[in-house]
Amino acid sequence: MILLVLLIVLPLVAAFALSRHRPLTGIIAMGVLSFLLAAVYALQGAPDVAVAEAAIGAALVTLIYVLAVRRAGRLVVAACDVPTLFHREGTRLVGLEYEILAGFAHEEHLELMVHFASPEEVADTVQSGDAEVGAGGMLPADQHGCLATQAHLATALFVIGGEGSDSPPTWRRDDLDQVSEMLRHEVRTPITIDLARCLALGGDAIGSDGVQRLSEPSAYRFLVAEDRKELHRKLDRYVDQLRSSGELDVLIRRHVR
Amino acid sequence: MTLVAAPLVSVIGGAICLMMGRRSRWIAAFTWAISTGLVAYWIGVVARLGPVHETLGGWDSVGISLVMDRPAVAFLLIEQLLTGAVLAYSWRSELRSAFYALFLVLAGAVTALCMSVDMFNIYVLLELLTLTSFLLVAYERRPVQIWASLKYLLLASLGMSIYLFGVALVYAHTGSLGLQQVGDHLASLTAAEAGWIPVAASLITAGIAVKAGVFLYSLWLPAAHGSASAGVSALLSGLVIKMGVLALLRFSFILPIQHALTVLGVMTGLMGALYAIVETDAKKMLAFSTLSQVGYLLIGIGAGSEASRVGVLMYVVAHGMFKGLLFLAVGDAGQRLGSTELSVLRARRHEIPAATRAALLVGCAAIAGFPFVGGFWAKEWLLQGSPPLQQALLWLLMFCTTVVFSKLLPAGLARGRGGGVRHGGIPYVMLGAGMPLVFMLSRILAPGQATGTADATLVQAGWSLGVVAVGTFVGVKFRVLQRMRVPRSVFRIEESVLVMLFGVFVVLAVVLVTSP
Amino acid sequence: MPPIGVAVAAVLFVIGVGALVIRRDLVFKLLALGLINSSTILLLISLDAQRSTMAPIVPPSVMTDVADPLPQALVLAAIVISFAILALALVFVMVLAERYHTTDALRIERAVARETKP
Amino acid sequence: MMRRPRLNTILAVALAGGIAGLLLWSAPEASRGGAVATERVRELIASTGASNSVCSIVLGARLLDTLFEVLVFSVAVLGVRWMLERGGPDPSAGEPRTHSVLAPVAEIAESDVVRRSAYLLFPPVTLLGIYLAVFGHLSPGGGFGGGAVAASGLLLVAVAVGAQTVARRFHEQALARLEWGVVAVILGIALVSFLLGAPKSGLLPAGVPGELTGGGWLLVYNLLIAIKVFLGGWAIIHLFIEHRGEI
Repeated sequence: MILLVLLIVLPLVAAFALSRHRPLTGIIAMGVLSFLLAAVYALQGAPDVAVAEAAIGAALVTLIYVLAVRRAGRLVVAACDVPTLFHREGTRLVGLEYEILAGFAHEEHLELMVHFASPEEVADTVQSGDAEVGAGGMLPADQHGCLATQAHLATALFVIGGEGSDSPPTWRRDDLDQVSEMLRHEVRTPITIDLARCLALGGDAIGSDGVQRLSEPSAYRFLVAEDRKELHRKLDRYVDQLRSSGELDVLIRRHVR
Repeated sequence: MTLVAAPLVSVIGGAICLMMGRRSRWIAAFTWAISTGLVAYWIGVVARLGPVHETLGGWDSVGISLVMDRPAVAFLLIEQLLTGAVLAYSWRSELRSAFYALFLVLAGAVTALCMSVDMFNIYVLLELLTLTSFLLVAYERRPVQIWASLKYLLLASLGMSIYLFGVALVYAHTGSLGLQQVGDHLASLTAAEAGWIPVAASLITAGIAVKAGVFLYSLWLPAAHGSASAGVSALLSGLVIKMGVLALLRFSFILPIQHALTVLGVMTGLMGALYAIVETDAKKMLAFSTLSQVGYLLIGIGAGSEASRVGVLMYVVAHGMFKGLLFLAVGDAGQRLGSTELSVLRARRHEIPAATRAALLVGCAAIAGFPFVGGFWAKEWLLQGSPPLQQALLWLLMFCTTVVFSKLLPAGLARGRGGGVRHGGIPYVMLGAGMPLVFMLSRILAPGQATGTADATLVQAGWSLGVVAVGTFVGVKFRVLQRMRVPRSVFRIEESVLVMLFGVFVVLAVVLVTSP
Repeated sequence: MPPIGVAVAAVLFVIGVGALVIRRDLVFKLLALGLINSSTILLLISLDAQRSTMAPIVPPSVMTDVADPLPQALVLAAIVISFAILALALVFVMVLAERYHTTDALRIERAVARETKP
Repeated sequence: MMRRPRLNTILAVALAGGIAGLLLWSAPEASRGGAVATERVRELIASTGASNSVCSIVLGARLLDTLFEVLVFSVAVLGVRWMLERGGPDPSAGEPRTHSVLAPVAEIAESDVVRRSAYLLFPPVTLLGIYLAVFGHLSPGGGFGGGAVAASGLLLVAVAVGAQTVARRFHEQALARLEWGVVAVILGIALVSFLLGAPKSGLLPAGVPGELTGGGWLLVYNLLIAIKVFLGGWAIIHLFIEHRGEI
């Protein structure tokens, strides 16, 4: 009777385990499944197999899965390399957003792990859960499928290049090198770009007459995956705290002229 | 003397390599020498006294049986040759002890697999082979290799699960795991009791086909073989793949899968050749050509006659030699030129060392079936033992192979010395000099038989020459063939899994249609 | 009618294969593979479950109808092998994840393709 | 993430379902192996003297399978070690894209309760592992299970005192060598007993079934395998902890 119930429960547990969104939930559910299987083996006259399944299949396998996927103790940040905001200098990391996140990680006792990516990838990685926070000049326009924190720095958008062209401006979010390369070759399409990147490109790359400021204001934010509401709340609160204590202004003054 | 001595010596050597942690290549060479001695001894015994059977430890009902018969002899022969050549090839390259340990474990597993006639033992050994080759593929730890390895592992593991389903069915119905006992039991079944056999046969065949380099099932293969280092590719293509073929051969004696194997053989032969023709990288091309060559073997097994089986065994030996030779030579050339792209190999052929160019030429000639070189003798037996339809298919495959290798051939045609090779050409000599041995092999594999008159051999030589000439002409003249568009998405994991599962039904359908 | 354990094993296999194809996350692919392996184990153990569920470990004096020990011995090997494969596959996934910052099979596939064909 | 069913999904379920259906259709009502099971068990116990007939098969009749199974496990440990060793894989694969900024958090468990209970649990778990291995030929268990349980026990210590502390006691290099040494010994013993044509109980005679000495050499095999699995299992766990997986 117990055997029958166990056998019927098995597929349900399996389906549950393999349809989870977060790996950890799935792993633990599979561990439970292994224990149930061990019980089934024991009841079907195979205690040897039951012991092996419990010791190896349930304990050891679950353990190494958990060790492999554990995120505890770290904050994984996917960032786009933008000078003044989030920038790599040799082996050091600098920038306003970096300092904010490093402070946040310190406060939460987390180790900060950063990997750099293109702006498209940042939003993508955050959305898929491969990184927890997206940074590096993220604008509201980047926010597909992610939560955004409140703004920490106001910015403006500019249209550069493409004089005399009627085509609508494209929203360039490539590497800065590529943008400056495009500008140097006088590509006919105008480019919309944010302040930090515009400054980073430098005057000679753009040519002062080609810059046209758009009227709508914008602001930089951090991206957080939609299912990490808790993290989103904490990060938001941290930025809020920084602002109210005036530390944010100090930081901004230090990094942005 | 027990049959397990040879495999156990190899794996013990592997364990000692890692226990000592240094002088690994000497331990490997020493172990290789001992196991070669043991294998030579057993080959001598089989040649004089016929097959040897042994049930380990005297356990009759549940124990494991080993057998040293003609297939085992052929596979052991190529195993020792190829491992020796790869050892010589990598002698100077300062590899770590883990490499030699894996190499020896692989050799031991292959040796045991050659003799194993127990369904579950075959499973364990195939898994060990998967795992070792999985690590060897990723030896340099480049992300490409790791990804190829991982895909390989996922599909191979799924394949082995399917195989185990088949084994479970067979065990449930017959109560034994030894191929001999299962075969005896199956022969005694009435038609009404035998309804499950096609199902078990298709599960087992499809499961093993994943390891055997059959096109539908082994879509992981080109990525893995193409990205591994040259010595490892040679071992994988020449040896590891063949173990799957051997298992299929052994199962074909007891399960009604001959026609299914013929169908699979045609499929893998043609599709492998097609992908090889459009491939632009020499190593990947060789890997696809391995898929295509497995076609010969499966068609030969499917033909089911004594002569064709002899041909299959000879072809296994010959293919191990020339494919090993080609992989090593392309590896050397690639090392010199920094790329294994065919266009680079052709354009800068003068820089390839002369010995390597010679090896490339011999390898191309042998794989194409050029008269009196390498594969020619094996193909003679294969053709002789096959019905007309299969003969036509074999000729077609031979033509395709020639077209494929007409792309590589120009790389071997150049003057000048082009520098020396790191290993002094020893592995080339081992594999190249082994090729005339293929001719001698029929004395052991089929004592007292011959393929017919010298005239017949000459006629076949004429035909082969013709096919090679036409094939090379077509390959060189119709470059448009190389620009054909072929679907690539089948190499993703998801599609590979689907295609593999579909393969089970393909085999099942063929078995059901052709069973009386 | 085969034992119910066999039916459950078959269902587990279907779930496993389904997940293996549907899920793009490599961790879930490995979990699915583990499930497929478990299903083969369950199948082997259950083949004979209707006859006897008495463990084949008996004091010499008592000898009743016991379960078949051979599949159990085989399954022990299968469990260890599946653990070994899983550990190695997981390490490979870890290495790939460190390199590409994702465990999504499709993205890794694309990233690898980009790297090989510049 | 669940998506709308696509062609792939439908095909996968249909194909797998087809295989499952075939399996069910062709599976027999009763296994033929079962019909001779009792007789087999009697024969097994009589010839090895071990009252656990599964153990008799694993370490007696199908020893060759087990030897290669030990090798499978060892090769896997070797692979894990190889891939995760310091310096990380693939040093030449371009510049590292990941920056670890703060000092790593060394311990696994920070809670005192967890730590103390791990400490308390360690002795019984390890004892259980040893018991399973030693009495593997008399009762359920065996070398593989025992070794795995003992390795999990050591993990508990790692939780309690920190993985680094435990790892310092076990020198990684020495551990690997010892592990392969044990493998070589197991294989060597097997080779010798095959060469000598030893009795079915291995190098020692079969004792009285039910006693510790019953089963002859199986006890030794079980212990050696347990040591091997313990070392290997710990190596895997330790490497995974040290590597701080980032999936």
